[in-house]
Amino acid sequence: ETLTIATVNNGDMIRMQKLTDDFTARNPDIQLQWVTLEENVLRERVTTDIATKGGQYDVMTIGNYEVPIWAKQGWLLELNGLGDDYDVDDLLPAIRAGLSMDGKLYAAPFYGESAMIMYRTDLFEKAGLKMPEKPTWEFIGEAARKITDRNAGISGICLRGKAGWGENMAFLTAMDNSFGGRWFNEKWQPQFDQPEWKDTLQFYADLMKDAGPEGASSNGFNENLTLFQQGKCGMWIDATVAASFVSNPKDSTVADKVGYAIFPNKEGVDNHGNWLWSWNLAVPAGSQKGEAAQKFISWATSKHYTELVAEKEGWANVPPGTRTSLYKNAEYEKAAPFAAPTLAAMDAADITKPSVKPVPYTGGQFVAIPEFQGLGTTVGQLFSAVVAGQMSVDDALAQAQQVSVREMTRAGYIK
Amino acid sequence: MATRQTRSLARLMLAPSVILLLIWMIVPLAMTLWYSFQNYNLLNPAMRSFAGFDNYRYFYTDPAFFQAIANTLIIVLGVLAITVIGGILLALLLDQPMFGQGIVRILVISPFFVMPPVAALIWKNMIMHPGYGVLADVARFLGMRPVDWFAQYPLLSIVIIVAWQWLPFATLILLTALQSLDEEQKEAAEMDGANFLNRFRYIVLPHLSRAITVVILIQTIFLLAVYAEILVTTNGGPGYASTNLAFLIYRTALLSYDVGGASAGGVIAVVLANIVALFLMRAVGKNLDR
Amino acid sequence: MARQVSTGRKTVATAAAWLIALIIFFPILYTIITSFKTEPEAIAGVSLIPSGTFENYVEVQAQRDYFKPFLNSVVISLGSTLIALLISVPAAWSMAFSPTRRTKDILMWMLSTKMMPAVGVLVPMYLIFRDTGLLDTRLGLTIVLTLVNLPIVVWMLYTYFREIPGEILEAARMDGASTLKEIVYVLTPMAVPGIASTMLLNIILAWNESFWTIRLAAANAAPLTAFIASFSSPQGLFWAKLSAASTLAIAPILIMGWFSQKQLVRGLTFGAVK
Amino acid sequence: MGTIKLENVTKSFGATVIIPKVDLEIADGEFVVFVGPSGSGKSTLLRLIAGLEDVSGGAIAIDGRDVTRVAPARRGLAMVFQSYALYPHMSVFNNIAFPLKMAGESRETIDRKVKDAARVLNLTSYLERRPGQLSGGQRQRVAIGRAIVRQPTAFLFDEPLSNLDAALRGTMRLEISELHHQLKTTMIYVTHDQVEAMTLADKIVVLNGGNVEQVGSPLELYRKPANLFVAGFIGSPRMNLIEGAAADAKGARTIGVRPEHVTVSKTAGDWKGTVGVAEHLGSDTFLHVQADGVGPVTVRTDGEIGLAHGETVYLTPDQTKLHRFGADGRAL
Amino acid sequence: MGTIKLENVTKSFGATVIIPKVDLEIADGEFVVFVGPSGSGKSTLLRLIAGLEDVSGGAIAIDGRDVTRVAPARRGLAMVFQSYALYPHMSVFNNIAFPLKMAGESRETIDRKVKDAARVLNLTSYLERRPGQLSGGQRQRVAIGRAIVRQPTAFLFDEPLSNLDAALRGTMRLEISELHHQLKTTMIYVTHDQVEAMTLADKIVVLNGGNVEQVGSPLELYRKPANLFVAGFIGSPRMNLIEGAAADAKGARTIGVRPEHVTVSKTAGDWKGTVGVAEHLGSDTFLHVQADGVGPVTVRTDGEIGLAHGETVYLTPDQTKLHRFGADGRAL
Ligand SMILES: Nc1ncnc2c1ncn2[C@@H]1O[C@H](COP(=O)(O)OP(=O)(O)OP(=O)(O)O)[C@@H](O)[C@H]1O
Ligand SMILES: Nc1ncnc2c1ncn2[C@@H]1O[C@H](COP(=O)(O)OP(=O)(O)OP(=O)(O)O)[C@@H](O)[C@H]1O
Ligand SMILES: [Mg+2]
Ligand SMILES: [Mg+2]
Repeated sequence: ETLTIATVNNGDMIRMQKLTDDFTARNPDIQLQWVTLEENVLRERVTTDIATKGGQYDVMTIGNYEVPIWAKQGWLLELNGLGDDYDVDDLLPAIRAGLSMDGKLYAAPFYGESAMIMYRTDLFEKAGLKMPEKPTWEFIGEAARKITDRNAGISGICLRGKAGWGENMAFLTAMDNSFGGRWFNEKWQPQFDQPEWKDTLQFYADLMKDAGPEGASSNGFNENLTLFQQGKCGMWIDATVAASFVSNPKDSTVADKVGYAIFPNKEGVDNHGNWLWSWNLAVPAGSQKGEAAQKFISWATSKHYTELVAEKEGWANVPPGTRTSLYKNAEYEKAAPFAAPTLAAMDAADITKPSVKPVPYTGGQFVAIPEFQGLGTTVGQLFSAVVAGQMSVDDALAQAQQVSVREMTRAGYIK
Repeated sequence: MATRQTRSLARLMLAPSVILLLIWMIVPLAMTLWYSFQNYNLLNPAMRSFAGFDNYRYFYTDPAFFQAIANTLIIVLGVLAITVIGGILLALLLDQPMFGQGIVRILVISPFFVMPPVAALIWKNMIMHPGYGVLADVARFLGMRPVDWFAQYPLLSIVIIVAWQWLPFATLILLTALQSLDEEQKEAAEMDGANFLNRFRYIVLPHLSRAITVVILIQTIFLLAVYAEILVTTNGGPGYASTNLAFLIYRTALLSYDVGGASAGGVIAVVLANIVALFLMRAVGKNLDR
Repeated sequence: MARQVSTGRKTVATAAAWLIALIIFFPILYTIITSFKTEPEAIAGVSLIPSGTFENYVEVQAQRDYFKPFLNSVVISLGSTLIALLISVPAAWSMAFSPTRRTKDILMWMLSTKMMPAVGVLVPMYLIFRDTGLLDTRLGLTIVLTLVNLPIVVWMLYTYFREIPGEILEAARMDGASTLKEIVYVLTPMAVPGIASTMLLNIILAWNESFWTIRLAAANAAPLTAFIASFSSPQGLFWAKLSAASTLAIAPILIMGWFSQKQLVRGLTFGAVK
Repeated sequence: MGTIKLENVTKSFGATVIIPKVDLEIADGEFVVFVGPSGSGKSTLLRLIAGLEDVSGGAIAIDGRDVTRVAPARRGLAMVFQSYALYPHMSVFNNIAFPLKMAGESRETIDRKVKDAARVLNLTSYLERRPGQLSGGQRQRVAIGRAIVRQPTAFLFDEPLSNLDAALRGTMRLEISELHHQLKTTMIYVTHDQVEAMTLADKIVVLNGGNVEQVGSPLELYRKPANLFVAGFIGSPRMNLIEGAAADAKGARTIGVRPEHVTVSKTAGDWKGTVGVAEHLGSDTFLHVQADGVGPVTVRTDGEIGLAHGETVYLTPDQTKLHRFGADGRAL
Repeated sequence: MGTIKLENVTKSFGATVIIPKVDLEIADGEFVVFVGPSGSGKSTLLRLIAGLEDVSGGAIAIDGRDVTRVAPARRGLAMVFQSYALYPHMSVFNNIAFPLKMAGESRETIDRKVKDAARVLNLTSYLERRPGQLSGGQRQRVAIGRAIVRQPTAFLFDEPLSNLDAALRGTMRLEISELHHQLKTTMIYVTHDQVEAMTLADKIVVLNGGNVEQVGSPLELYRKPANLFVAGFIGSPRMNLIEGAAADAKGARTIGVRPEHVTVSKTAGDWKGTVGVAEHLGSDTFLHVQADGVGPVTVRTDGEIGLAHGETVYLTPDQTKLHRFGADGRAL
């Protein structure tokens, strides 16, 4: 039996591919075949395939954005054959909640992340700043401007600017949450005409202008990672997985000078963005190979796999953010200085209640409706144009409001 | 070549290509037409219903629609202008006697062999990247601020990348045409007292007109469909600054999974492409018969 | 022009041509150079001398097997080219040697089928492929590429055949050859240069086709276009690895192109001669 | 056997009538030459006989068998094209062998027949070459070789020598004549070269605008042209055609006299005239004389003649070789 | 004025010497024809004069001015190419107007001059057509038109008629001759057609392997060929060249006699022989006779001769027109 597995091309997944001998040794009758694709292409491919029931993949790597949507369509197989020793209850509750519907698990998390601030302790020290335990945006803005040293090529803060629902919109949505805003009100009316979004975007645009790096409008996670590793950013607010990269002395020039803090919030708003993301393995509903597929998923997301990675590649490289047990592991804590802040960030995230205001949707840095990919990207384009200096904040918001209304009306949310 | 028998045989031999292409054209086109009148979102199959002209209205009223059409034209015309003019100049240069002509030619045609996504990746990451790109380094070396190409000049950047890919093609066709120019004709013009510029204007350029037509025709076909370069580099932005029609459809089809809308877009694009084709044939097609 | 070209002029032409050629080739050259750098080196500013590491290639190969997609690319582009030739040789014969008033229109219509935006018909095509079991098969991709490139192939062959004097085919007819034999024994061998260059161009176009090949194939039939799609934006430093992957993806066709440059040039005349 | 008969053959391309109606009979072993001005339908007629074009009306019979609807390959004819139409990618051997191969002959037969043909045509040492490596004359021989191996009922030649230079044409002309003597196969030969037509033909067919103007042996045509067209067409330099008083005197609308049948004298003669251009070929001189009341007359004289431009001369046509034509252009 | 003088002109392509050394003087208004076998350097010489090739050595002077290093356009010559080299995308008018336009003439001047030229060449009604829509003869006239509008010091023609059919060649030949009479401009004309060379030239230059074999008027060359090469090259049919006893008898290595200078008799004569092929042209008959002890001899006789294949005849060469050549091939 051959399983065709669609995966994203990030480091953890690649590592898993290299370790599959362990799995095939245990399951000699199962062969694995990999389709590794860049995130956007992967999403596009698996979505087309599952929606048309193309049946090309037995195991799909999907985000916690897709899981509830697909599960609702009945496209995913319930994962009930993961084995007795799988220990579902060990999964982080926030993560697990995002992958379950009516108490049934439809995907198993391979790794998970939230977002937090990474900052340069040395620069902060130099500038005489001290990172508070719960920094506010006001503080972040001040600190960023203070640290910025254009002559030395140091930007006070690096933030995502590249257009895309999973790029700048992930960050901006989380930021808006922490500003007390939301995407939609209870009647699915878009909220870009509300002051929260205006504050968010204005603050963001000004900050990027004053303290952001060159070409910020095309920077995504990866570009910022590179900048930070090169020592060119004073702060960086992004996914928690980044911590393992910036603290890795092999690639990072600032590995020993990184401090971590929780996602900022606006003064008076008790919300830290609610960023929560996980890459998960799932099985299409019609699969003939459901049993073997679950065997594989069970292996790949098990504690055993974690130990396997730890043994072969060291504890710092194990996939983070899925199991409580990992954060209780002393060895991990020792190898990964970012373990505690990561766990704190994950615990703080609640995707069922992203905003302080009531919302009709779930999802932290995204809105878990099918239309969000398209809509988020379109809005992302507009906001990216603001960063690029091609559009004013007000225009961007007005247009964002307009396209959102249009899109939501077409999709039938707004009656 | 003109007996009844050969004629009917000829029809028979033409049939497979025509039939295959007909199927290739009509089946998807028919399906596209059909879908274009359906409310059909891949992610929401339950909501499928008849939509009338909603999809068309929706696509047509997309805030990016008119800009996309304008961008499509800018890309096509911009790339054509660069490749045709650049191609002529380059062909003239390569036609001169020189050392290492073979290698030069190989170097010049190489971009044609690069697959579009790779070309876009190379330009985006190696050349135009505002931080690590070669152009940024050069700018810094010259004491200037690096240009953030994809943010500041998104459409121009796309045009440059696409033109880079097609310049070799144009150069090659024009070079071949140039070499087919009758030597005696050039000599006659020389005897008639024409200097280099006049020879180019009155002899070479008219001779190239047919080849230029071919370049324009073939490239237009491919240029109307440019999308991979956009997807890899600007993703259509910032704003809609680099969204062309093909990319708009792409966005509708593979980001919103709006099959109905994308189909309507496809139908609109087919219609527009055929208008362009008709226009092209009117404008330059007669050059082909000469 | 048998007059002596002054060495001065030749030198100027040489310098100008080399300069421009190097500028045009630079992105490719720089990619190749970068592929031999270490990652930190790759972003450390322009330098044309790499440290000569092969690490990136090893890494790329470890991440994703190169040879299977390479083989797929070869099979698909060659296969589609051959099928397209088989279909279009008779068609071009009939258009070139037995033209009617509609021949030109048919030709233009064929070319216009290429103007359809592929993404607009992706879902229909996906459904057709799913139902015919062609998803993720080399056969499926071969068929698609054949159809995608057929118009260009027909057109190129047509312009080629038109340059062959009809008298020779008539001679074959007088010599007792049937139409099939006429095409097989006389026309095809005579058009070998044209057919060869048509083949080359088509192989290049097929090799580089990156919409259908990525979307209709997954694991088994995925060619190099899909290979590169798994490197385009990973996490961490990737310039050098991306360069290595890019180099691997374009190297075969680039080398083929270099070696067959002369042939290709002939083919690109598109009847522009005469 | 190789008789060919055209009955009421007509040919139109679309609405344009190219051949209004032709009847023609060609006997076995005859060497027939089609001549006529460019566009007169010579090639078309040949191609109709070959079957490369469909007739629009009428019938064609070869050896008594109606072949009007028979494919070219089945008519048993062989054709030598103006451009030779050799297969450039095949060796000389394979070029000659091609018709035999198509006929499905055995290897040995092919080998023997090709070698025989090559011997006859002096091509033995070139059998391995490609046509591109041959001279014009050799190419023409290969084309003939390809025709003779099959032992066709008849040969069709469409201006086979027109691509050659003057010297080679002379030689090849003799060779074709030689071949006809050897094979005694019917041959139809299209040319617009006077010398070829006169020296090769048993019978010349003069075409004009798709119509047959006259059929006859070369000397018949030279001596008794049936009409003005033939008179003007056959013979070089052209026959002098004179209208007006001089013609009326002979009871004809037009009289014709060939340049070689006029004698020049400085002292006396029938027509008085002034010498114009004189073309000295060494062996002959073509004298263009403006004769009073008659018009321009071309005279062919011997090589050595001492007449200057503008001199007055007297011309006397040979009365026995005078041609008279009526108002309808037909010979009287 | 239009004198052209070549002094010690040599030309090599790389290591191959094409023209070892040529000296030549052409007087104003002269019509000079270059003849010679293919590859003998006729075109090369013409192109050297035109300036389209650099000389490897020596000097070229036009009207006494040294032009060896002068660009083609500045030499004041006009050239008519073998392929005419008309500009296919321009109308006839524009083709003819092109040199004037390049010279920066005013609109009116151009218009007038082109119309004048068109009138002279009978092209008036074709001025709007493209070259592709013209017949061969018309094209040639356009090429000439393009040359004459500029009133050049001299015309250069490189085989201008070789693309035309025989009839048209005759006409065009006369037209060129006419033109020369009218314009009286120096003309250099390359051809390998006997008749053209003989009828057009004031002076013929015979080239062979890049060497000038003889220079002289057509009749000089016909009557007194300087050597075997010229003897064999000038005259048609070729001069009979006889070696052996018959030559020895005249004290020469080779003797030559032209076909038109041999008389045939059935009864008596110098050489006995057997009749081979007889080519009847109507006006003449070319008799191929195998003469005993002498070899094949071609004889040209009058139209009406009644000799059959295989018959015995006697040939008598005209002793006054016998040519004698020594062992080095030079005339004695
Ligand atoms: N396929 C065709 N369609 C229309 N007209 C044609 C076609 N082929 C020939 N013709 C016309 O038929 C006439 C006779 O042509 P044909 O080739 O038989 O002349 P020809 O006597 O062989 O002339 P030439 O000496 O120039 O070869 C010409 O006027 C020509 O234009
Ligand atoms: N560019 C060149 N390079 C080398 N050899 C050349 C070149 N051009 C001409 N030749 C050689 O010079 C010789 C003379 O050529 P040229 O064209 O002058 O002959 P020609 O007398 O005009 O012959 P034809 O009657 O065939 O036109 C030939 O042997 C030819 O091969
Ligand atoms: Mg003809
Ligand atoms: Mg020449």
